[in-house]
Amino acid sequence: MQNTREIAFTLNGEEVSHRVPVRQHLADFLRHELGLTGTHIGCEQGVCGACTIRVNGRSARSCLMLAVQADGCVVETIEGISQSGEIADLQHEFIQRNAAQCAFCTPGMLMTAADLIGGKEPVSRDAIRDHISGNYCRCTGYHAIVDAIESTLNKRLASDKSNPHHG
Amino acid sequence: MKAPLFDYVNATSLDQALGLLDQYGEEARIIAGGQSLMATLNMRLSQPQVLIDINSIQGLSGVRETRKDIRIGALTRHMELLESDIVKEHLPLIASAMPHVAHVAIRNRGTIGGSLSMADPAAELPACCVALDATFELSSRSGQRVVKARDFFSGLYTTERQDNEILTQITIPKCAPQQLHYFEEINRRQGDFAIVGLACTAAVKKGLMSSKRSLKALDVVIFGCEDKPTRLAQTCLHLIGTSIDKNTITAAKQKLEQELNPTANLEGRADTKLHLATVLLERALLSLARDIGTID
Amino acid sequence: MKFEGEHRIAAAREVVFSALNSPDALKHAIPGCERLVKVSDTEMEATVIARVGPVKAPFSGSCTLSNVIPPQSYLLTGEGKGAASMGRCKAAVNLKADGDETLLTYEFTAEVSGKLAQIGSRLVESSARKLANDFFETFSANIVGEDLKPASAKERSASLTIIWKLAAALCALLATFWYFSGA
Amino acid sequence: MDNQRPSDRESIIGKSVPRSALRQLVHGRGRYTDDIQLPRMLELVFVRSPLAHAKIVNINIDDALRQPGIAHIFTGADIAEICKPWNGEAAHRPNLKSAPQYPLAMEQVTWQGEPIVAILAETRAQAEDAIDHVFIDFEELPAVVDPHGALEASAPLIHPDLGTNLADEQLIEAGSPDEAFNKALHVVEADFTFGRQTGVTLEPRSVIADYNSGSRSLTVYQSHQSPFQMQDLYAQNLAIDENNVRVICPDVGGAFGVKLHIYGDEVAAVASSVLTGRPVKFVADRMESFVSDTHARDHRVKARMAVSANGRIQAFEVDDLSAVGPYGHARRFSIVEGLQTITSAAAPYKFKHYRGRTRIVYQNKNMIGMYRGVGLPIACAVGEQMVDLAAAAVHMDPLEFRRQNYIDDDMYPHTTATGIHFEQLSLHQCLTQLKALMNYDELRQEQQQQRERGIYRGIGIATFIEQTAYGSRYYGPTEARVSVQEGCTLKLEPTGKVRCLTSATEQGQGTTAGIAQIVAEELGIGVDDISVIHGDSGTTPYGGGSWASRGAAMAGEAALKAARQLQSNILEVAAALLDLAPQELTLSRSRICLKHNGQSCMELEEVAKIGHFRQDQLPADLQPEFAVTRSHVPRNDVPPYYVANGVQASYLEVDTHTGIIRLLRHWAVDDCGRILNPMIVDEQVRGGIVQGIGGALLEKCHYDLQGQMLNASMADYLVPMASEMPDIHVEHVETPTRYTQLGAKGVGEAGTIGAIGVMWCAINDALRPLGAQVKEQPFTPEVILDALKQTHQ
Repeated sequence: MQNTREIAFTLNGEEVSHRVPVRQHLADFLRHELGLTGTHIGCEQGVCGACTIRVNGRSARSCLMLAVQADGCVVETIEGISQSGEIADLQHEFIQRNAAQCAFCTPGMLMTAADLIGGKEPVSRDAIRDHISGNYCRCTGYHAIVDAIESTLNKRLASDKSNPHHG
Repeated sequence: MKAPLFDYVNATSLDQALGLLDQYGEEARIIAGGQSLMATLNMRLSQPQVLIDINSIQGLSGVRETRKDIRIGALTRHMELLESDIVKEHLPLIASAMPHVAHVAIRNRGTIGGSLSMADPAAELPACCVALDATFELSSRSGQRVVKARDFFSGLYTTERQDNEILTQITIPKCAPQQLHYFEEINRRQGDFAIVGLACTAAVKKGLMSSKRSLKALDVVIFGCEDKPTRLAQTCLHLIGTSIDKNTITAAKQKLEQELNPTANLEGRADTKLHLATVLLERALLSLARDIGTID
Repeated sequence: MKFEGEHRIAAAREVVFSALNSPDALKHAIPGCERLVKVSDTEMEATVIARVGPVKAPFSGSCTLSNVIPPQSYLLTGEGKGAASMGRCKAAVNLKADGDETLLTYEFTAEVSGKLAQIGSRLVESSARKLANDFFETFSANIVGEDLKPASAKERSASLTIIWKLAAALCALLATFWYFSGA
Repeated sequence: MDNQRPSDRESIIGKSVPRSALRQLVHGRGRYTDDIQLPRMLELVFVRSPLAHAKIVNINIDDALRQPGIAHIFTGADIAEICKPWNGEAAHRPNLKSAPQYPLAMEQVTWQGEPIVAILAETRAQAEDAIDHVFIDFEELPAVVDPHGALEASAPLIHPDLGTNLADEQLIEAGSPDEAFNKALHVVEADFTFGRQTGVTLEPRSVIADYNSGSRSLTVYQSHQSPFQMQDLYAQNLAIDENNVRVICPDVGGAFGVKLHIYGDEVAAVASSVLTGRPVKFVADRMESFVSDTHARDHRVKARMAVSANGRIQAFEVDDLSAVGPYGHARRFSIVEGLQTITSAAAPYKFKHYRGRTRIVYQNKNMIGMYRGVGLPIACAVGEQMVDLAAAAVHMDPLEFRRQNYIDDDMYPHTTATGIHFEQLSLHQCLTQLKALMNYDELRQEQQQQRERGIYRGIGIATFIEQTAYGSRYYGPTEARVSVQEGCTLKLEPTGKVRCLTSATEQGQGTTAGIAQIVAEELGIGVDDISVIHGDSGTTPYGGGSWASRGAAMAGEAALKAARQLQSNILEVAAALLDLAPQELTLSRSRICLKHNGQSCMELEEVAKIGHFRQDQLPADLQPEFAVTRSHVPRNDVPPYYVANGVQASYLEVDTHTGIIRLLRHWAVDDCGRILNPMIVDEQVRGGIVQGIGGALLEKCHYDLQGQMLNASMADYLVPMASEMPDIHVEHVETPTRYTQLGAKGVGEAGTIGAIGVMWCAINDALRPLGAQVKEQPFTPEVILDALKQTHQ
């Protein structure tokens, strides 16, 4: 009765194959089958944003995707983009500014914020707020999170300017 | 909560998907972006026998321009619409509605076809399609048929799509250069479904003198009030041929109150929603009037 | 939730009240009705699979009839159970003769409990209204249709089939509260 | 004792030192309860009551037991065989009535969402599959939902044995309020309705219980604020030797009081492990969180204030009615919101005549407990609204009216007419600082200019107080087995690094970072040389945990005492090695230094090494004590709490056509006593404010007349998201408490306490020229539009 499928996908740069129950959502699969517990579950309705990951380069709610749908995809989680160093500066700013308290939202928040810090233009505080408005944080006042994202982006832009061949 | 048991087929062609639909009938559910369906499954609000995943079907997504129309594949993601230059240029109403559709991660997965098929009465895209007189292409094993958006939405989460059909393409006439539009929704948080929303398009007849400009065409659609997007045909009929001024706006608001019959929910009583709809109508008309220069 | 409705039926009040039908026919008249059994003159049980948009749920219900005053009024009480939810509704139905026609008015109250109540709020009322309205419209049309037919079944006198039809509709209504509020 | 800070280096206390705990958390490498997997673990789900009030006639689990993957199914009776009920009574309040509460419902259900049956299966999905196969027959009973209705003679009794739905009633009277009101020139009156709210911690309540039937020992991993309270409860109610019960709180994803309570479902999960001998996991899903996590507020308040012609508050009266669900929360009670409301409303103001009454009733809705600020947000909102009304009555500027009526700086220590004791507040200084920070006078001009253009903006000011760190004089007489001391164990490791075991728990507040700063300061080492271990009843010293903004004040003081003792022990060893007197030495930069000139004598690491491995080098009678434990209990001769204070201001715009409120700017000047880490305190205040704004504008548990919660999902219960929230400017005043050496008072709830009041004042300030006034919170578009509509009639 338990329908399962074999899937193969790229997870944080590594090829993974696994048999999954088709009814299991991707967040549960990542957390409980693969032990990648950095992806959190806050609502299983797609509202809170705690389970945000990246699928084929775009942020996505892992509670609103079946694990079986990851077949053939490139999936990145907080563990992957932490290990690669992609958001090291953003994480540093989060720590420096205490932009995380209980930090249950933080992995999802960072996955969402990662979209913003790769750009070539400054982003207003309002636009930052809009961009992260699908990620619920109950502890902070969002202020420090906006500060951290803004500061990371500004530092990157400044370093791009001083180092024009860099990007 | 965790989803109930079901089977899953990743369809690789439209024919395969349509064949499965024929086979399973109402026991099958199509999953496109899955941004609403997955939530209903996670809440155990439905238990389909099989999910037919159409994400791998080639040729169902993308925005194309023809001489008169814009053709949008049903599998086109909200984010593609948001970023599309074609949409910005030729479908400005949709371009102004898209930032109101959910949040970035949802837009990355959610599809226009899914949103239209879901037919949430407070969603933006169904209202825009009705306002823009879009047509929907429905495919089944027995071929294709075309349904006007204005006929497609039949009620709460209910459309003219039959169990054996898939919505495959949305065709929307290009916005004429002189065409005007207005979109606004009232909600308490960005990205939420609207308490009340309004989408409208208008065209202006040029008089000999600029002050004589009048409305040649007008389509106002209210959403979030009734069980489907409400086209204010009577209200619009009343306004066409007039130039917009304080008096016509007052009269139009009265017409709206006769024409719109909102249902209460936790976001507001029926009278509150009716009031908010008149506020949006007034704002839309004032904006149009400013665009055509009849009111400063 | 409470609301009212009114339908004009092109048939005499007595005809409307005593209109006959069989449980089988009723079963076909109610969308998603899988089982419909009359357990006594005043009680009926039904199983309905409700479907609204992406939501689909089995629901089993029973209906009781009280305060029957032929040919003018009665009270229907319906109760339904689904997974982790319950529902209950009451419809006070009144028939008023208006020349050759009948004016059917109803006052409908519904209460839902459990998971249903928790998440359906955004749409419960609009769906309930729609279903009540749809039912009475279909019902009116059927009465008129039946009235024109040689009524073999009609001879089974004092049957309260119209009420059963209502009852079944109430079950369906309960069942279709299973909405997802949208995410 | 030497209270001098080492003078040759900068203090770490008071610096914005980043929290080291965040390093793992931002990498997704935290460990929350649901992240833990144990071998043979069963997943538990509950069948919950769909009805608010009903008798349970029959429960049939036969079909459910046959479903795939089902291991066990327990009913209330099964669990009750090994688990005693608990009760929200308080020994010092004999009139407080409360019924015993069992883990799972027994004969009756009393709220929608009450757990009835526990299903244990190999996977959560399988356990959920079986829910549909449990058949329960109910006999529905009329539900008590409305607080006024609960008191009517015809009201059904929720617990017939109690003979009433009235849980408790409390009266406070000071001076001669009747006389003062009769004589007063102006009396302003208002009614207030406060909606029900809930905490919505992003990590749902979670527990894993692992009972070892061989050793009869119980280990529980629980997302909770007080492992010690739960250890005591499991030992007491499940009759397990307390030395064999260990409760571990791993990383906790937000708590706010929600995770302070005793929940039937969590205890049932633990009991299930005892019954089955297997590890059992229960993680509430979001839908059940809404109908089982503790709720808060839900008050109706009437108030009036007498004011003289020259704007002096003469008398004040508050009548509060609150409904708290069907049971009192054991050990915490559910009467506290009401008591806080009548003791703290308008407490910062000087008036002599006062009457306060609170009545607390039971009803068939989810339980009310201690959520952030408890009753203080209500007290603040009522007091500040009345102050605004009084100021308007005498045509005074609301800010100046406050200044004039604040308790004067020379009046401390001061006991208010409402019965609260203030050691020392900084009301005037905070207000002065706020006025400058927000540019008050210019803002009033801007507001006036906007009004002339038909734009309605409001400026709100709200003064708040916050009782923190409740002590044994408060909880002791209740006999509620609530620990109010905190403890700290420090261990100097052989390399000179320090391990700190604190009884404080951490839900993100940064308390443990503050504690590390205290220890670092006293031992002259860096914060990175200290690792803090917390949230483990089996290893850390006994304590209360983190609640009531007490972590830094209480556990911080214990850490300070322990660090000073460890410093003394280290210096004793160093002195012996250096042949000097300990008084001549100090610790700085991980070195032993001469106190008089700072000259370095030896490395701390060297002392640690000798103390651990080369005791042979020490004098024969010297015992190196490199592990010390100290506790802190507030003295019994001082008030049972500290009081922090502050003031907030909000500038907002009301769209009078749609009722939508746009937040423009928000300011806070807060005095939480000694500040350990300003950056942490700032975001604590901001986070509290945003939570309060959520309560003010968005959050409400909607119930129907049958006691059904109608918006029990995250799509429908609106929490504040980033887009609508303003930037929040925070400044501080520091008035350390003299009751401790550290001087910290506490800050966790400050932002939330002031936010509803400040929003209320600002909205009514915006609406005042239109003659409208909102009386019901949350301030939804409909509430605003209705208030405006009334002015047209």
